[in-house]
Amino acid sequence: MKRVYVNEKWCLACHLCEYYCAFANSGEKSMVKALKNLKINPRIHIEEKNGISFAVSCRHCEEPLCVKGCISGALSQKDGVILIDQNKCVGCYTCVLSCPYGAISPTETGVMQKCELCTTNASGTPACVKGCPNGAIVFEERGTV
Amino acid sequence: MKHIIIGNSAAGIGCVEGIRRLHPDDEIYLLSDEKYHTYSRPLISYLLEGKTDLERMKYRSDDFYEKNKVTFMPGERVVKINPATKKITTESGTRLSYDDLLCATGSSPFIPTTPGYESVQNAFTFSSLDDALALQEALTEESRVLIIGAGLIGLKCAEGIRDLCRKITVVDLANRVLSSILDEQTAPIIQKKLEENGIRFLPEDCVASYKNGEAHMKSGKVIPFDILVTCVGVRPNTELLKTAGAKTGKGIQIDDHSRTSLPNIYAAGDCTECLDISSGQQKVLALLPNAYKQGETAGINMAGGDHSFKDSIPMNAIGFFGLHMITAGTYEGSVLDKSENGNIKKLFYQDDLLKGFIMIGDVDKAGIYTALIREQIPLSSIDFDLIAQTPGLMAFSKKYRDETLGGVRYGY
Amino acid sequence: MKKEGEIRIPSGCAIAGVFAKDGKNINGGLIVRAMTTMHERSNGLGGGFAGYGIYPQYKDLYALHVFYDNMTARSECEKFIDEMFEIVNLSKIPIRKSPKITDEPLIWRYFVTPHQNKLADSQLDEKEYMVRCVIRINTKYTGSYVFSCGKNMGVFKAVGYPEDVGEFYRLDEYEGYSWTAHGRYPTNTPGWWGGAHPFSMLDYSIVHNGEISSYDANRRFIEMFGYKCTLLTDTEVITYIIDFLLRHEKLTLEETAAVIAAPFWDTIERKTPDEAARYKYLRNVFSSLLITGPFSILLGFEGGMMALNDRLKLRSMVVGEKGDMTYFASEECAIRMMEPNVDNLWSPRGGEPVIVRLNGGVNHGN
Amino acid sequence: MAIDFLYPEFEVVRDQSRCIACRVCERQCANEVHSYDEDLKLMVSDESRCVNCHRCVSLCPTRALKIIKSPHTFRENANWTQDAIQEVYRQANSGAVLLSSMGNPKQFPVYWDKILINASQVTNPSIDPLREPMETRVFLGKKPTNITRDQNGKIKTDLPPQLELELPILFSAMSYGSISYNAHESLARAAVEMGTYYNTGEGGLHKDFYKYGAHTIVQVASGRFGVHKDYLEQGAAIEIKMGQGAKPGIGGHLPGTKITGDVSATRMIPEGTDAISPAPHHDIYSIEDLRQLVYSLKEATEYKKPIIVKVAAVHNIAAIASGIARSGADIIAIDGFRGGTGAAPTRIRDNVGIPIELALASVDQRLREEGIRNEVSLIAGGSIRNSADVVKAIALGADAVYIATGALLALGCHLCRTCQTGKCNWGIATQRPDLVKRLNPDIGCRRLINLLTAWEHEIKEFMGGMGINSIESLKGNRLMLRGVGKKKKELSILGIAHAGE
Repeated sequence: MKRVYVNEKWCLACHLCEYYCAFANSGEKSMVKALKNLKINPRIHIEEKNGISFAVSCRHCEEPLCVKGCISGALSQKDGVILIDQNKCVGCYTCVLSCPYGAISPTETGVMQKCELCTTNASGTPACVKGCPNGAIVFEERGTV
Repeated sequence: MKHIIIGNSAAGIGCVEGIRRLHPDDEIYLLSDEKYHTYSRPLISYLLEGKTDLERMKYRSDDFYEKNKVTFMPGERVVKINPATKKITTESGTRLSYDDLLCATGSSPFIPTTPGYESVQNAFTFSSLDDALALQEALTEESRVLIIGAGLIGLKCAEGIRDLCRKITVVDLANRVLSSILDEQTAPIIQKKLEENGIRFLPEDCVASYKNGEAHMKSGKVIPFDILVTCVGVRPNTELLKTAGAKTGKGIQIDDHSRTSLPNIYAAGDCTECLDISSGQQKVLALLPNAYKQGETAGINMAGGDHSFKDSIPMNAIGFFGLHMITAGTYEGSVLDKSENGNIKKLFYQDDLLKGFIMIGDVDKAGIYTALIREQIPLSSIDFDLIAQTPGLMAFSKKYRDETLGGVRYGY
Repeated sequence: MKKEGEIRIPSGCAIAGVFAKDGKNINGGLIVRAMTTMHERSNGLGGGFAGYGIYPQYKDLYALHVFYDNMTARSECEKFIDEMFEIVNLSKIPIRKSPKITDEPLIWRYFVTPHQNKLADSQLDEKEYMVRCVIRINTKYTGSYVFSCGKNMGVFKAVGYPEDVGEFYRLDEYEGYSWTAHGRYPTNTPGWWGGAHPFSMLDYSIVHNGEISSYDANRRFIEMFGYKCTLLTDTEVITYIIDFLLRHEKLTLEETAAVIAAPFWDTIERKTPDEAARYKYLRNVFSSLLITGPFSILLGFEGGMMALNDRLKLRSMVVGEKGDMTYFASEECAIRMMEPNVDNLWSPRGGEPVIVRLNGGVNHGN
Repeated sequence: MAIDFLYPEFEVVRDQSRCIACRVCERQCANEVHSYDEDLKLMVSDESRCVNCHRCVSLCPTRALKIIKSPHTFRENANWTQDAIQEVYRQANSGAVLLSSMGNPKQFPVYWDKILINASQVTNPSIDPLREPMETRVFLGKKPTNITRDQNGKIKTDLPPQLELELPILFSAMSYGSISYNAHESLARAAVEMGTYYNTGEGGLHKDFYKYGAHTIVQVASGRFGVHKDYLEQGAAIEIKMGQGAKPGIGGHLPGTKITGDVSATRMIPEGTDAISPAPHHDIYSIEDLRQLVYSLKEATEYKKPIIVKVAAVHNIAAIASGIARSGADIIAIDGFRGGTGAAPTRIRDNVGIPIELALASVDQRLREEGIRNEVSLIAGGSIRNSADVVKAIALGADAVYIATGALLALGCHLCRTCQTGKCNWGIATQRPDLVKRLNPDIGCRRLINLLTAWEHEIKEFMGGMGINSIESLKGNRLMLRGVGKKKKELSILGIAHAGE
């Protein structure tokens, strides 16, 4: 399946992926309306230090520890994409405990959010990929992880 | 092939999904002594708290059995397994044969023998949906609730019913709450949080006897109550297999393929004991993620695959009144305390490995520490100072990041 | 209006040819009749013919056909001819007056051979000497224009419809083994006799239907080699290119065709490595002589004839055979007029030359 | 600080109602124009640092930014223009030669824009490039004058060394050092992909790029930086750089700050030293000397590689080209006065040299008149901006064209013309690692390929329209061109008629 891959060689730490992610998942049509005067809470995060930077978001593991560990059944794997049903999530943080990449984080309401490859919003191609100016985040089919 | 699964919780469901990964058409019979569609046991406190409901707490969707072609037999308690004939018998007299069998019978609450307990009017345990519903039924706004045991179940129960009753007292033999997962330094933080929310904690005490709606404590204190919930612990349900001849310790003994000592019989979940790689000891790790993975492993192997699950560790994510904590592993070796700004972070390491951690408050990306324990990553191979400060992939080698984030395959 | 040489003049046209491989004589009247069927392809602004084997009695002499605007031009030019050549015979070319052909210039014919001492002094070979002399007349002698200069062949052309031009020049009185003909449909000329076709150089004569788009690329290249394109017509530049490739570079007819109507690169790449290398070499070395745009040409030369279409075949051309006779024309009707019962009739593919020679079989190209 | 009389040239206009303070502008501006004011909770800017490179504008996700020319003005003066005044101030401040980058921006005539291209109507069919083959392959180098045949009469197909191009466009010289590693990689990979060539410039060839050698033209310039036997042998052709359109008659100067790490190793000079290319080659003081260098290089590479001599278009270019054609060179590259540069003295750039259109036309004509046009191929460069310019250049007589500014634009250059500062926000004209990485060669290469592919399509459309299906029939085909609005003299130099004639 197509996955989001990150090539840190080309990451500029511009953080645009985070903003495009937050926007895509806001449900708003205007980025200004969606994000102005907000501290954004995106599903992708840049780690940066000493000139190295890269974006981290859900890897959509084939053996997803988060899904297997989810106590409520809110996390599931559909066609390889790991989805979260926020209606079922009770915010127990077992997924945070399980994810080896730190790719799941809480929303403001306490339930969890994670990258769903923009399959549940209007973006189409993942917004972080579309928004990356330097091809550091790509959406490709490369076999298994 | 015909598979029989006893148990309808995480391990049983994991087994169904494990089988279906390999064989879409094998026959599967799933028997449960409960009458419910599969639901999440840990969610019963959330149910009482109102954070979920009967519909949402279903562990899998309504069409789960149908979609997975599972013959679901609710309310069928299995009373006998005959490994020689590969047959089981249920309480209702139904007999079924199997090619492979999973025993995921779970655990049962342990109730200490205490004088006068039988006379208590409203005595409950708290591990099944029926328990929760019964407790809910009994609670009134005026109820004074006494919870025996300040472990995970007792405290979650306390949190769950906090707004449904007048007064909650939690008693524990230990000198602190959550004594199995928190140390003396960190437990008071949770205790404080509970007390802020009106839950009284009585440490180092136990009930000597129940009389007339009062608990007479060993310390001499007398606690009047309307409702009693006993949460001192659970015992693996091993009887069925033990009788059938399987090796058992505290729990049913299984290997990393979830195999028991009996041919074609697997076991998974709270009824088993397995190796905790963080401590190197056999333990009953009654944790949902563990149960699922053991069940799934059993399922794959029952379907003819070869799958092992060999990195079990104790781990817990739990929160009370918005204060979250995540713990994992064992608390051995040297301690690195990175607590700051009211957030607790204690890392325990030994022999170049992270052995365990306790985080309270900011638990962001805790899974990265879990991975260090689970995957036994040598700390010398990463920037431990950095990762201790901030969990992240930055502390790993570029090669690791290229593989995990970049999808780069080295060595091919 | 500007005449040929002052401005580039594109034109559409009709062409036809007939060739007897056994060398038997064909009466000029035949090719004239062929052209009548393609009347609509001309507009009366030019017609002409080339006949080979028509001067057997002077076959070793160069036959110069010259237009003069007036007597002054003639006397000036004749002085030069006299100076450079030994004139064996001179006369007016016989014509038949006709109301359809008007404003004719003085039309003279000279059978000549170079003065041997002049030729030796020039250090040129005889043909080059001829070419230089003819170009000199055509560029330096105002009012004089040599329109035919080969041996045992002659070009006859005028402003008018080709059938009228044939009548005018009394072609029914000539016999030859090879004839080509041209009817012109220029779109931008007042009609000048010199601008009519065929265009010839030594024994090469060209009739051409088309309008080449590579014109200036070809012209500016060929002019580096001593040619001077005075008429600014396609036919002129094609003639020079063929002269250059055949005479100067000593290419074969097939190789010449592979230059001017070169195969496409992907066609070349499909050939055997040896062949591909040669085709690639020719395209590469003579890249500026590739002719693009529509053309169908008939090249007449001593002892043979070659028909060639541009590589996309953007102009019609049909070939027919009957016994030792080969017929070429823009349209089949012209062939049927010459030989109603042809045996083979086909339309050669773009860029594939059809070559016929005396006593040789018809060459269908590659 | 003393008054410097200089006022910001641009204004950063930020629509605060759109700005979401994502701070991408701040992170991406190497000139440090943008910053976040924690107290005001607003993004603010220091426009005095702005060079108008549009990096921030391009990345701003809410399109909250634009850069406008400051309306701040001097009293209107057609003679003492704002530029003229400010240049005086600048020099009065610094006492130094003014430096600029990229090509001459002044208002000189652009002849390309006064030349129109022909198309077929009625008498001659246009050709549809989607249906018929349309060939753009070009060979650069000498063409033999005499055909030779073997004993069987077959033509011998040995040729002097040539370059074979799938389309008549090459990337012209830009040195590693003046532009970044990633820019070079983008150019090299695009050249390979498109069947053409890129050019090392005078900075040598990074070892990583030896693998693209078959599509590389290696340059030998007056500084001889990075020139050694392996280098010469790597290239498909060798270019002797005698001059550059942006700065005819003067040398080059790459400041020591850009001579870092690999750049220094590739140039074979110590880190941090200025790389100074002398104005002349000190072994070429005459055309005979050039001939010697041409043959030295041929000897060194066993006559296997064509030699290009690159000259700036100057007044007597036709005679110069004739001399070069007779020097043994296989290809002449002529660089017009609009050609770009990584750094040049402003006065030189803006006042020296002649337009490529005129230079090309006169050189082509001169070589034909001398009958030696086949001895050399001509590459025209110095502001070929689009496919129409390419078609016009070839119809005027070029065999191929060089593009560089256009290629840089494709890579993201916004022509802010401050390459000399080394702080290129687009990762092109810089050696700062954090800036260099902004140009991902995967993207750069793809954009270059896109550009050339698009031009190729357009060139084919032009050719088809003219009824030409192979590029060789376009070369020198000046009948396909007409001038508009130009004087007789100009048209006569261009060798084209006026429209309507």
